[in-house]
Amino acid sequence: MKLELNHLQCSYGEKIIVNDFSATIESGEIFCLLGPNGIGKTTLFKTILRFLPIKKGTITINDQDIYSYSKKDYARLIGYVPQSHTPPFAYTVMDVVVMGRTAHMDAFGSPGKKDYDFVSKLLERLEIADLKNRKYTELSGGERQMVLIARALAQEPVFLMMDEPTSNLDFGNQVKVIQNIKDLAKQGLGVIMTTHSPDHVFQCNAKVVLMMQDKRYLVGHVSDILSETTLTDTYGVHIAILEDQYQDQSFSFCQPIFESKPY
Amino acid sequence: MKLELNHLQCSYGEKIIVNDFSATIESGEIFCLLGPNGIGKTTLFKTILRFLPIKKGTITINDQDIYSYSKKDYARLIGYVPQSHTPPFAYTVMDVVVMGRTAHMDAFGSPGKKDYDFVSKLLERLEIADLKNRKYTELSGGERQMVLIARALAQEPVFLMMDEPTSNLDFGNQVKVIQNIKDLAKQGLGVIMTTHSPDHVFQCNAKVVLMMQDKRYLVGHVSDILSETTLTDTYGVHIAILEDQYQDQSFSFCQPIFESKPY
Amino acid sequence: SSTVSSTRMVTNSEGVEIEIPAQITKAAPAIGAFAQMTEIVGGPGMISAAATDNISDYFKTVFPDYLESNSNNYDTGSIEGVIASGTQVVYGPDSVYSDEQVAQLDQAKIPFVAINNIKNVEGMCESFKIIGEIFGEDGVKKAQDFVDYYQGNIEKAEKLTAKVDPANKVTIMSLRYAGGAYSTINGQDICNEYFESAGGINVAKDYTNTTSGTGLSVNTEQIVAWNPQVIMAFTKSAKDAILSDPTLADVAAVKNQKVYVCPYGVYNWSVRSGEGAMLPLWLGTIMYPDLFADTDMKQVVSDFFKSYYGYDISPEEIMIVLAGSSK
Amino acid sequence: MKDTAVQKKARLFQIDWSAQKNWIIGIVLIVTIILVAGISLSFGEYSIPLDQIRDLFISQITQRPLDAADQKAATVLFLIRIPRIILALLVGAALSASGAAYQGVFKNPMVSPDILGVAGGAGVGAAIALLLGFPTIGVHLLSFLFGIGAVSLVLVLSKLVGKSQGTLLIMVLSGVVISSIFSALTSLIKYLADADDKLPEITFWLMGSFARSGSYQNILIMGLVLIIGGIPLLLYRWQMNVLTFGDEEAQSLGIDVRKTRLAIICCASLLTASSVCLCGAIGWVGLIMPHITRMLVGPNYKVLLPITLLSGGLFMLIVDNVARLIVPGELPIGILTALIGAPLFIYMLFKGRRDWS
Amino acid sequence: MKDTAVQKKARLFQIDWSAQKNWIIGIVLIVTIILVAGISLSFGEYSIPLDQIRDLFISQITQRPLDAADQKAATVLFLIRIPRIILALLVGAALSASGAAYQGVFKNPMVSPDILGVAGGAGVGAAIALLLGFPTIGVHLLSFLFGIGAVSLVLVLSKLVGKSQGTLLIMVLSGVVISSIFSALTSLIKYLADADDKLPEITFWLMGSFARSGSYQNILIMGLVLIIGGIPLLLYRWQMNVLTFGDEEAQSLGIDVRKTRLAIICCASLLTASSVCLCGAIGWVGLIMPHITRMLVGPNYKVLLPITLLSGGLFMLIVDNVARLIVPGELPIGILTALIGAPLFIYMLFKGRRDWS
Ligand SMILES: Nc1ncnc2c1ncn2[C@@H]1O[C@H](COP(=O)(O)OP(=O)(O)OP(=O)(O)O)[C@@H](O)[C@H]1O
Ligand SMILES: Nc1ncnc2c1ncn2[C@@H]1O[C@H](COP(=O)(O)OP(=O)(O)OP(=O)(O)O)[C@@H](O)[C@H]1O
Ligand SMILES: [Mg+2]
Ligand SMILES: [Mg+2]
Repeated sequence: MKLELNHLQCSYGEKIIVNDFSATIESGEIFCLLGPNGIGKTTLFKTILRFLPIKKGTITINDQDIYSYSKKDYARLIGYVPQSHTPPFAYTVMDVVVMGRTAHMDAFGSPGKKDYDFVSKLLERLEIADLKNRKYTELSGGERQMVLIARALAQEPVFLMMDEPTSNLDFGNQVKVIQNIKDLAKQGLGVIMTTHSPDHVFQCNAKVVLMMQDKRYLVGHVSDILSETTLTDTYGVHIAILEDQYQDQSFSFCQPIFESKPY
Repeated sequence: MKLELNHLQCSYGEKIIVNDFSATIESGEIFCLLGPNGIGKTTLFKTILRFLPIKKGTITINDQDIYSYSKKDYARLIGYVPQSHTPPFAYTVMDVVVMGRTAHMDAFGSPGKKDYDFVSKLLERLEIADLKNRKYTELSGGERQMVLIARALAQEPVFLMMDEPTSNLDFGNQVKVIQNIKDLAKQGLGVIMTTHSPDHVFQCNAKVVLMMQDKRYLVGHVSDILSETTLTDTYGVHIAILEDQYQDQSFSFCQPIFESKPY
Repeated sequence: SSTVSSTRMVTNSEGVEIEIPAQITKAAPAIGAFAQMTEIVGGPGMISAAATDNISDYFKTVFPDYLESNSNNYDTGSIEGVIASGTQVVYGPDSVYSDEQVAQLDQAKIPFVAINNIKNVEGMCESFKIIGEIFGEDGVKKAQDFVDYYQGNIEKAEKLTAKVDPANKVTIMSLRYAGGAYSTINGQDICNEYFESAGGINVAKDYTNTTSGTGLSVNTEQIVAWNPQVIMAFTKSAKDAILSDPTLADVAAVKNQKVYVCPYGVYNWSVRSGEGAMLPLWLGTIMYPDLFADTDMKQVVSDFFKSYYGYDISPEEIMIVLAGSSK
Repeated sequence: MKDTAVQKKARLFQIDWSAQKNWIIGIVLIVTIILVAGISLSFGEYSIPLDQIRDLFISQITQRPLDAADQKAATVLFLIRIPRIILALLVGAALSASGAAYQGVFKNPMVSPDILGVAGGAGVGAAIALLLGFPTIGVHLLSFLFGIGAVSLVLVLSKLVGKSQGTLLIMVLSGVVISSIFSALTSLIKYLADADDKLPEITFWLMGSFARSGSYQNILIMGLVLIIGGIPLLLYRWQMNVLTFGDEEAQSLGIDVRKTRLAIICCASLLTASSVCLCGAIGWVGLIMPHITRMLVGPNYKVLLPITLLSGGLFMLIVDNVARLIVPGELPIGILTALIGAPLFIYMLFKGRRDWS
Repeated sequence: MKDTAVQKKARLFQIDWSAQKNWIIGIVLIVTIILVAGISLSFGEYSIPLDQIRDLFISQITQRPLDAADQKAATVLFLIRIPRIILALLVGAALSASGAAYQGVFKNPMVSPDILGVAGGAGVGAAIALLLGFPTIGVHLLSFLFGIGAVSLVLVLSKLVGKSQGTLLIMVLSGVVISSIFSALTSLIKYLADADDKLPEITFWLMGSFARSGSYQNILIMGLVLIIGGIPLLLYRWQMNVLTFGDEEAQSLGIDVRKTRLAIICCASLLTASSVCLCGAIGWVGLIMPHITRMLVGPNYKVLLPITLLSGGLFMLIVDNVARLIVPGELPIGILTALIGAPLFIYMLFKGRRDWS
């Protein structure tokens, strides 16, 4: 499947945040949004998720306008891991993740044994099965993030949208999530994610859009887009891209260059 | 000044989270807490900040028990950047940051011109002066994080505690915050921070405690503590530590090694 | 096997005929005023259930028979209680029961006689007559007796004050007082009829055009503007408050010490109450002492209690009744 | 083949111990309700011993004619007591369920069923009807219409004002405004009412009572309402869980937030409005019973909603028994629910199981 | 030297344009209050033309004796009208300030001053005193004591229950419980009251009015209360800002959260209890005026609190004028505040400046 953004304009009311944005994401692809704080990544996300109305331009999935899908169908197309989250009532982790199955139930359905089994397996795969009966409100920030990712995966979507999925995760969990994302993409899932770490983009070897302060958007493969110049331009600090070898693999990564400025 | 934790035990009620933790942090030092999600970093923070009672052991600043300080005096000793945050009323950024000056006002004081000037300069130094009159509730996640850091600095504390200060920041802002932390430490501020990125610890060239799953705590300088073995142990994924050169500087950094596992 | 008792018909205030047992010995008046009326026209020992909240201690002193006839303290608010008390007939305003409750009474074969109009003298008299009818021939006679006395007092007061020049009629108002707030009554209230029969002019007669006549809040500025010559206070504490209120110091009634407390026997005279029958005479004595020089209120009270309550009231009690409520 | 089925069952039981716990709680509640209702039959101002009750039931079924004393007992039993018991159960269930539903929709355990002005509106309707001296059925009808009208007003207002953002807060605010206006209107009507006659009637009506509306017709109405309003709520109970995570997340999980929320609000309002119009404002049940139930079975509406129907009914029945038995005359039920419910709630708070926080 | 001072001032004005805006709003409010109060002097049932007012003031100052007609006008002007105007201003200011304070402490713009049960408690006290036929001063005193008592009960309860965690939610819950109990008690007292006599008194008293308490003694009391309760609030107004960020952050910024919160709650409760016990429950002002003011000047309590004192007073004065002049008889003030305030609030909602969301 194919998610296409054509000359998209996103805004809060009259305040235009993203202007003339075009990109195509295929299922099986990882698509990273990279850019400074406040540039409009979350806004773009919300527009794709139909939380915010489209100001101008179109978004289509399989050449069909996204607003032509029912809410439920859309939830089977696109799963979502929110950036931040205030916990409501003290549901168990199991209950929270099972909510991801909602789009696969009947209109008035509630989850059955099948759904619980599905989720149990999923939790094991994500290595958080021991959280199963914990109260969601008493989890640490990172634990919550993992639970939300599990919930989105429980949706079995075609595209998965993750707004800074790694931002509260420990290094190990970050690696696991990236690994999972790579695996999921290999299985045909399209992953759209924002991140603040160019390293993750290198690790995913992904398609990337670099959103720059002057409303330029550079879209392409990571190796074409992320260069010392573009990154330094985008973030306003001196960034070097280094390459190194470990065993047989070679890695690219970003290294900020600190200057001891006089105070 | 010196912040000492002696055989500290932290808990939620009867549920012990951190056990027998000892460390010393001097002003002018950067002290990083590194560890997996849910290991108790935030809990330790809250105990030092006197949000949670000490279960066992002691915490002293300059050999005085921390509970012997008044709230206000304590706020002048320790500034705090919270991990997550639900915005209340729609204060302007200026108002929010000026709240950091509270501990420097009289009992019934409210901020004067001096405080506003102080904050204006601070915002300029952090390069977020243009947010000054924006509504705090309408900022992006990263913008909010910067504002909270500014607020803690406005407190002019001796120690600054930051719970994942970079977690929602873009790469540029991360660099700026790390740079700021280094500069502040150079000026004599003691910085205690949690982070999920071992790279930050390398960049700060800091003292570090690695909190491991089996309740072992490794304390020492980054170069002594962070090794491929300890990190891989802590996070349960294969992590390589690489070294590289750029111009005249040499950098250490962590590189996760992905294994394509069969699904 | 059941004994088929004979029945007869009474007409309720809406003109509908209701079938009730021929001989009534257990009756349930559903409001306080009707309990008093029942004792007057039905005689002692008839009340088997009542609106217990509205039965005052002095009522129980004057009518000790009530304590026996409703020894279980059955309340008319509970249909079960009414059934348990063995009541033969219930009467009161329609509003005391929902239609469902009336249906329940109906199923229990306990007739309910609606008596709705008690807002004015005419309605009061009508109510007396209906209650009289419920108690049969004797009751009808007693009721007629009382109504004659009631209307007689009004006529007497009217006659005595008939010659007063309309321009010189005494201005009067009723004032209640609670927690700093004053309230009064306008032309809609039964008491207005008493005022007028005794030759008084109610200054608040046209105050507000609401459907209600009672309990209209009024501020002191308005009272100063009206400037009544006589004030009838609802209670002793209201009188004290009026006299000590600096904002009312310039009002004629206050300046001339013409603030009186409305008498209170089994119940307050100025609201719908059988004792209201004496109020025109009492009002006459306070507004026109000269014209009513022959009227001895102590004697009036004594006679009333003897004839209609069958109670020998002591001189001390008379003083208490005429002094009004102390609350 | 049989063996595997047994094994399967065994596994099911192993896995779902918590589900089993909830079944036990449900069954205990049902049994308690039946017991309490049975005991309630015998007590009252008109005492009917248990064996007479049995005889009366037998005669009722066999259509045997009764003597005068039995006839009276039969009236009390079949026309007063039984309708009243059933009505209390139904109303308790309705209020409690609608409270739980509102709390879910508004993501807030502090919300009571009159947050959107149902009770206020119903109060005004009833007050007007009483002021104008309508018959009982008219009072019920006008009260119901005003109750539903108030909610509609809130929904329209928040729709007009809110456009697309922050609908929930705007809705609560509109509810506060409309409630406040309606309660002022009630005060106004009370002020205009004849203090001798209408005022007490209105005042006591608003305090609530089951004595005034115990009839099979009303039970039929309330039963129908409970079916019409309650079944959609039960069907939507999983969706309620998802709604508590906020509009955006619920939408991304495939829920039509607006439609679902509107449906839930409509059903819950129907339940509240019917209860209030039949029995007056009984404020406490809808706030507290979902709370207490949540402490027992957790926040998952899949279990919470059916259990709260039972617990709400049971609570209401017990309170009404107290009202019937302890006080001569009839103490308004609204007073008692508060006076009984409050200590219960405080005890619960002390027990410290603050799962709902 | 002079030049730099001027420049400095110029710079100050440049920088603090928003501060200047707030000053302008404040001054406009004060001027409006003086104008409205002045106009209010002349109108009423007892008409006093403006020139007579002037003469009366002159005679009052020069101690010149008055003739009978003037004497009456003087009584109306000095003993009835002026005290009433001042009282309305003071009570409006008190309620509005205490509402703003509560909203800050509970981090919630939906909170009204009776969230902790002050109004409920005061109502019970007044109802008891009225039922027992206490003199006015007794009614005020008992009402005040019960109002403060209710809050204390809430604080003690939440202290006992809450231990160290989640104090705020527990406090609100306790407030709901205590409020509910007290309102049930009021109903109970109404139920026990004589329907012909005490019931209307209690009902109308609780609806609120300024007519009954305009005396210089009460003004003195209310003025003192406003000083005792209001000045600490003004002093703490910066702390209120910090408190809205939650307990932990406020503490880390150097605020003694418990002490400050307790002090603010006590002062705000004092203000509410005094207002309610003098003038009855006037529910709407404390909820809405801080809102409206927040829309005007933003959420910063440094400005919000003083301005809301003014706007609350002005609103109350206008409403009381309507009660005195436009409506026949004395319509309870609680009704009018709602009926006037609600459309105002809806208009504000429509204007869509939802800064407080
Ligand atoms: N509700 C809102 N109303 C108006 N403006 C908003 C609103 N929410 C965010 N903004 C503004 O829109 C811009 C884009 O915000 P957005 O959240 O999309 O940034 P982002 O790229 O996700 O940043 P971050 O990396 O910090 O998450 C920012 O300038 C922000 O201040
Ligand atoms: N209020 C609470 N009551 C009980 N347990 C809690 C509470 N808050 C957190 N915990 C538990 O305490 C443990 C430590 O939590 P903490 O927040 O300190 O972890 P952390 O190291 O900061 O994790 P992260 O890196 O995800 O922020 C976790 O297992 C968490 O589930
Ligand atoms: Mg974002
Ligand atoms: Mg943490």
